[in-house]
Amino acid sequence: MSLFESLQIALFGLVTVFAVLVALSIAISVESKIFNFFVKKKDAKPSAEPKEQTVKANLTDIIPGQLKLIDVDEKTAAMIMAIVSDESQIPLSELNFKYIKAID
Amino acid sequence: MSLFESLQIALFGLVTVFAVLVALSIAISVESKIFNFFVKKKDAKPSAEPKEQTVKANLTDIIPGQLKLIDVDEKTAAMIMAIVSDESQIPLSELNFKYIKAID
Amino acid sequence: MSLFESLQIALFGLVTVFAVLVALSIAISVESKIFNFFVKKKDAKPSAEPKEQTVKANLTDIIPGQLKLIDVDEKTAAMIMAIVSDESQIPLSELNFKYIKAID
Amino acid sequence: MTYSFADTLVKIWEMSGFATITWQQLVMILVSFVLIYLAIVKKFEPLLLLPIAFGMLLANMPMTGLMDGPLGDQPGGLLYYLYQGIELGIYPPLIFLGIGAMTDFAPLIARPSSLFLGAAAQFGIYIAFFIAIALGFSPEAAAAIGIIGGADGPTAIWLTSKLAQDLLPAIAIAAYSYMALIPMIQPPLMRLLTTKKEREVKMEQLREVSKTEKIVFPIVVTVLCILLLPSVAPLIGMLMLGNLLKESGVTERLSKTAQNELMNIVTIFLGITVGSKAVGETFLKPETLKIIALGLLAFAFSSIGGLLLGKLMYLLSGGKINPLIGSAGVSAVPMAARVSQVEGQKANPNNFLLMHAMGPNVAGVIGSAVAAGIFFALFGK
Amino acid sequence: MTYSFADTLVKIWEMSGFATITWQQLVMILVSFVLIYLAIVKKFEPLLLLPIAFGMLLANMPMTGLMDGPLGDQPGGLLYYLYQGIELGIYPPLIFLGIGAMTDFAPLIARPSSLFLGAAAQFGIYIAFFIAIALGFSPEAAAAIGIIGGADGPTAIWLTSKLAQDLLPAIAIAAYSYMALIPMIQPPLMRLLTTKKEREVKMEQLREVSKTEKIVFPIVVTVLCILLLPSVAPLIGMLMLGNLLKESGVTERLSKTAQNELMNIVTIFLGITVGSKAVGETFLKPETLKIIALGLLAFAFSSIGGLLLGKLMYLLSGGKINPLIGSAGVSAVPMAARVSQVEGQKANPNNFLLMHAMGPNVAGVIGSAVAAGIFFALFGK
Amino acid sequence: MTYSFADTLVKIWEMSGFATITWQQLVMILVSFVLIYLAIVKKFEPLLLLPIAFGMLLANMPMTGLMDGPLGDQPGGLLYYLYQGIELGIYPPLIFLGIGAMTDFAPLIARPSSLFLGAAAQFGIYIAFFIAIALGFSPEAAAAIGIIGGADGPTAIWLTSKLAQDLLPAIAIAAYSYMALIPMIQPPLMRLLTTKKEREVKMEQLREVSKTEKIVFPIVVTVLCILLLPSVAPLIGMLMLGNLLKESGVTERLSKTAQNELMNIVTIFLGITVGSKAVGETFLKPETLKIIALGLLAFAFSSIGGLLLGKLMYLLSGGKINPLIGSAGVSAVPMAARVSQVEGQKANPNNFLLMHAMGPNVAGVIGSAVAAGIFFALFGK
Ligand code: NA
Ligand code: NA
Ligand code: NA
Repeated sequence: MSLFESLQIALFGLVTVFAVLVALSIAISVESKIFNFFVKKKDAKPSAEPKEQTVKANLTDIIPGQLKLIDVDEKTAAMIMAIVSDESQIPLSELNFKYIKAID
Repeated sequence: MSLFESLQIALFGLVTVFAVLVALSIAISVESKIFNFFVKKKDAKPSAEPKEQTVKANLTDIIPGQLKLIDVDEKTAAMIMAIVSDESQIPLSELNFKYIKAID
Repeated sequence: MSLFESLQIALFGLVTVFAVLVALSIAISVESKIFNFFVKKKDAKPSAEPKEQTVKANLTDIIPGQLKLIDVDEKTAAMIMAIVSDESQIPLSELNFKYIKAID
Repeated sequence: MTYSFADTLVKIWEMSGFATITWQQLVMILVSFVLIYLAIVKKFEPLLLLPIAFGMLLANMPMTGLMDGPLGDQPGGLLYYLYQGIELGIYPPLIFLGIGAMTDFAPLIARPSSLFLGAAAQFGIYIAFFIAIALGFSPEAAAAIGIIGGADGPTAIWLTSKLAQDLLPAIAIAAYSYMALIPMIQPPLMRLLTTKKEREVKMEQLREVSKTEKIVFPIVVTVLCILLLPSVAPLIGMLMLGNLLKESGVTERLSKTAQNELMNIVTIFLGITVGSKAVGETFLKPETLKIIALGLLAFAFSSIGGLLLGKLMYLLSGGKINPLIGSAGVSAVPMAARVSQVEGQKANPNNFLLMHAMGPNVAGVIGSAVAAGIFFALFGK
Repeated sequence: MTYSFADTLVKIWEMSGFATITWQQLVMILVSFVLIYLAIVKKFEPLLLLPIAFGMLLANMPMTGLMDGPLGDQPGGLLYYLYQGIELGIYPPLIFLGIGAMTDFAPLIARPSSLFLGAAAQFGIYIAFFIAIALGFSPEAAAAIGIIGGADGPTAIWLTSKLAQDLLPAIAIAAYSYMALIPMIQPPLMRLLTTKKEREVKMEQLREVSKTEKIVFPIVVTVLCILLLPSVAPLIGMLMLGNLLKESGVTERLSKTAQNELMNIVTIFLGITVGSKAVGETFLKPETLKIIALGLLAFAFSSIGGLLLGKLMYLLSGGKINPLIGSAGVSAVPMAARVSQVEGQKANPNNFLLMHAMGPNVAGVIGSAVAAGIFFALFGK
Repeated sequence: MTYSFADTLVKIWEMSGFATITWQQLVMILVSFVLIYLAIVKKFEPLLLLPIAFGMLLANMPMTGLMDGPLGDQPGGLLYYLYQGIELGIYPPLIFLGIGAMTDFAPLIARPSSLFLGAAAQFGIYIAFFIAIALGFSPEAAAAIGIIGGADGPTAIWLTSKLAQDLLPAIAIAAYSYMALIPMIQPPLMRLLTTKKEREVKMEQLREVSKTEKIVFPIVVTVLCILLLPSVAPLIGMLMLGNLLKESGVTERLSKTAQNELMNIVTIFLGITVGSKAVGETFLKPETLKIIALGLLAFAFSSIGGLLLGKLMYLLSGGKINPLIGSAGVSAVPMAARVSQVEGQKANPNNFLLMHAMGPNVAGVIGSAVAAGIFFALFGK
């Protein structure tokens, strides 16, 4: 393969990657807009599900924060943290708990 | 295949399914009788093992019952329920706890 | 195969097994010596990592010992033991806890 | 060769899906979307229907070669290899191994007459078979269609993969969809065929079943069923091995893996490859609609069969048996048993039929496996 | 063809097991019941013996075709395909991967002379080999029989599948049964061959083993063993890879899966397919009884070999080594080490030999793998 | 034959590794030690590098036959069979299934322009491809080398196994090693190419993404990517199936198994068999060094591509986009995103770029899969 050919292929490849990913980006934008249009019609705050908030939570969790204990003693909290860490196989040092709250 | 043939096969099939399952039902009855005969000879209450009681428990559990806490505070109970639910992968709403008792 | 041949093979096999395992034993001894030589140069107590102590712990654990509870009530301890037993799939009767200590 | 930008672009375009997609593929993609919707939003047996729908989506994207067999020294496509587990009859028995390890046969052991209901509730299989023959299907196809009335996914997939591979996706989708629709299909039939007095019957508490009986049960079933019907060995054998691993109490780690990781892995592979057989040419035929109609019929008549025998047992027992547990004999574990519970409670709020319905329910699994074994003995290669 | 009810009934009957079962199959089914009993009630290595026994049960039900190979375009039976993992030598090394990930070699590293005991306790392999030849077995069969004395299931299955497939179930069953019987086989020999004074010896506490030594160990063993004996690579290689995954501390999720789910899946498949080779024609022969007798002999002489070298080490060490740890060299992890512990404590209630016996115990796994490698090098195809 | 002790000894010796080891094998064994060291001590992507290194060790022990294919009725070696999962293109898509089930695409959905960065950061692929051609590599080999710049292990293994199997170990090792070295490769380039003002930019919080959008996303990506580029189906299809299993919320048990046990099993098999291709004859060539150099170049230029487009987006957005998130577009999830976070925080302690960098980061996975699909469409058999 000549160098010129290989340059062409390289360019072609890069352009195609861009084409596919830009197409994807447009598709996702359109899809999101359609979706949000329908949602707004339905009601005001439908996306306030707990799952959605995790993105936000992740963002602020990075601040080496304080753990708030609400109606829970420290022993119980430690146990919960250990269980979560074990279950999720994430070392405790890498887990951030915002608060632990008792279910009353 | 003619309709008459297919009717015959259908009948034959249904009869055979019945034959096999009735044979099975007889075999199980006989087996249970033999077993219970030997058990009665041995002693009076050998089947009072904890495992056996679960069948009974399941039966009565269906009554949307009250949870009794015996020597356990509610926080601990909630945690136990969460753990059992997580471990067994059954949503909490589908789990029925009869009572939670502390091991003293 | 003649009996004499089979005797020869048997002897040969046993000798070879010994040869390989003795070679292995020498290799491990040498390796340990080399390693310990380097370690002593580094510092005095580098192998005092928690992991290493488990060998020792196992040794003394065999004594049907008493469970010490440090800043932990019995209920919590029972729960921890149940969780560990369940998670590790080892029946409680086969697990030995030396002590359970609260994380303060 | 000299390389040219334009030529490459043309080559890429010609090999892209946009240039080659057929209307059948487009329709199939839309069908896969509907199934994904049903699986996720309507929760139609999502563990299998979602992988099936995704497999269907992948199989109908043009030019992927995912289902191509090996050619010369060039390996085949991913889904071709994963499909071997169905082609060779491996996945359904492994699923049954896991189901066996999850199933508690105690209610059946405590009341062996449950097995009669588990037999009667295969009635729809033979109604559908008869009508399918009348509609011109081959005996093999008719048998595979009939087995939808067994209300048991792995059994239906196993038999269809042996007798009529082309119908595999249609039959699997019908089986799993109707299983999800049991709470809509059965109640009208239950109310139509039973009197309020019958539905109110409170059944006697089941006796306790000893550990030994539970251990001996899978062995007895294995020996008896396979002696009577050798062709049923892969299904009943694995179902009962799974149950033995569970009940023996000494192989818990094997039982846990059989019902969790092994079953999940096989379920993923089974789902996407069953779906991947749903290509437009074979799926978009009038036969598929007929299969879907016949499947509904089969489900309905299986439920009716169970209910009618339930009524008979009500009479013969002097009113001790609640006929509502009969419809649970179709299998569709545990959905059908729950429907019996709900209908029973509607008639009498103190009526708890769940455990009583579990007997016929698990009997129905054995019943449809036996029915599949008979068909395979008659029409198998 | 015209269909007739009567003909179908005859066809079904002729294809049923009742019409065709042989007395050999009946006997084998009874044997499988005995094994199921031993596995569940007597807890004889149930993780393998229960699947083996169930495989034996299935394989001896007539007309199932479970073990048939593919014929033309018709696929083979379920157990035929699952058996490929043994046929191709895949399952035993994968089991060893899991065992490696579960094994702590620290006691062996702390006292490398344990390896001498792990070598001596392969003595019975060669005694059994010699007598098997004398009894007229072929060299391949004699080697496979001898390896029972290695007290290591996967090693025995691996070698037998390579050298003498017909003997596979007999040898596997003997190996696992005698492993379960270690607490009955060894104590009499231990008391016969050692004095009370010897048994009372309290051993020095083992030194601590560093993490680095534990990580380097599997690499050294791999390199040295496989250089010396290339044929041992699949077994020792996978055993040591499993151990490295565990000890490295950086691949915990791989180590966990290797010792749990992967091992459980392979154990189920290995068990049922080993059992499925136990069909009447090959199993119900005088050879099987001979194998069982020779297996017991092999276990006994392996224990004796370990004990005698233990006594020699007692002498040479000036009484620092308790000869009871020698019998643990047969492997049968961790059963044999526990027997050493129990016997030691009987002689002296303050004697805790468990950790000291774990060294020879895990050395025995390496020892029997090496012995299997030698036989394979000599007699392998 | 008459048996002789001496002859046997000679036979054993001749078949031992000591007699037959070549200097290439010795060198490769040393290389495997270095890789084991890097995996364990330096924690270089140990989940794959440790099995790869161990596979390399096993493959270079002489005379083991581990990689031999079947010969007549004699089965092949263990690693030969495990390698079929790569040969047939099965393992990499299954790994992608697990990765899909672990990946949260929400940051990408919230800011679709992340995909531009995920495209730009494939730049190095084409630089390396071009230079590889200039150095005399075949187009197939150059494509496989270029794909190292995709910073995605399974993609690189998949493409290389299709186009240039001989280069598989070198390319896999380079890909995983450089992924581990991202925290050393990228920061100098980041500081070189961006101003402090740019690095200080705090980005707007990402909008919340609804569950429906997350569910629709994998379906849209599947349809669009595979329609545009059918050859990408096994990778993108499985990646998106895994993501759908996760996001649907109704198939949690499948998602868990896909990302844990299934992935771990495949990772072990993939690792050892990739490593086992690294035999001296093919690995110890000047080409390997060239591949390693080109791989570093590819990583660097991919990072540069992402950073440069990041700068452009900074300009076009009026300073709202921090160009540091561009380098995360190489993929190497989540390492590259963490590097962006760290560098951003160095410039401005209140700057939290992690979530913003996750968008380009996961876009990079799609980007390199697309790049691999293009190469396969151009040069695949
Ligand atoms: Na059924
Ligand atoms: Na041994
Ligand atoms: Na990438």
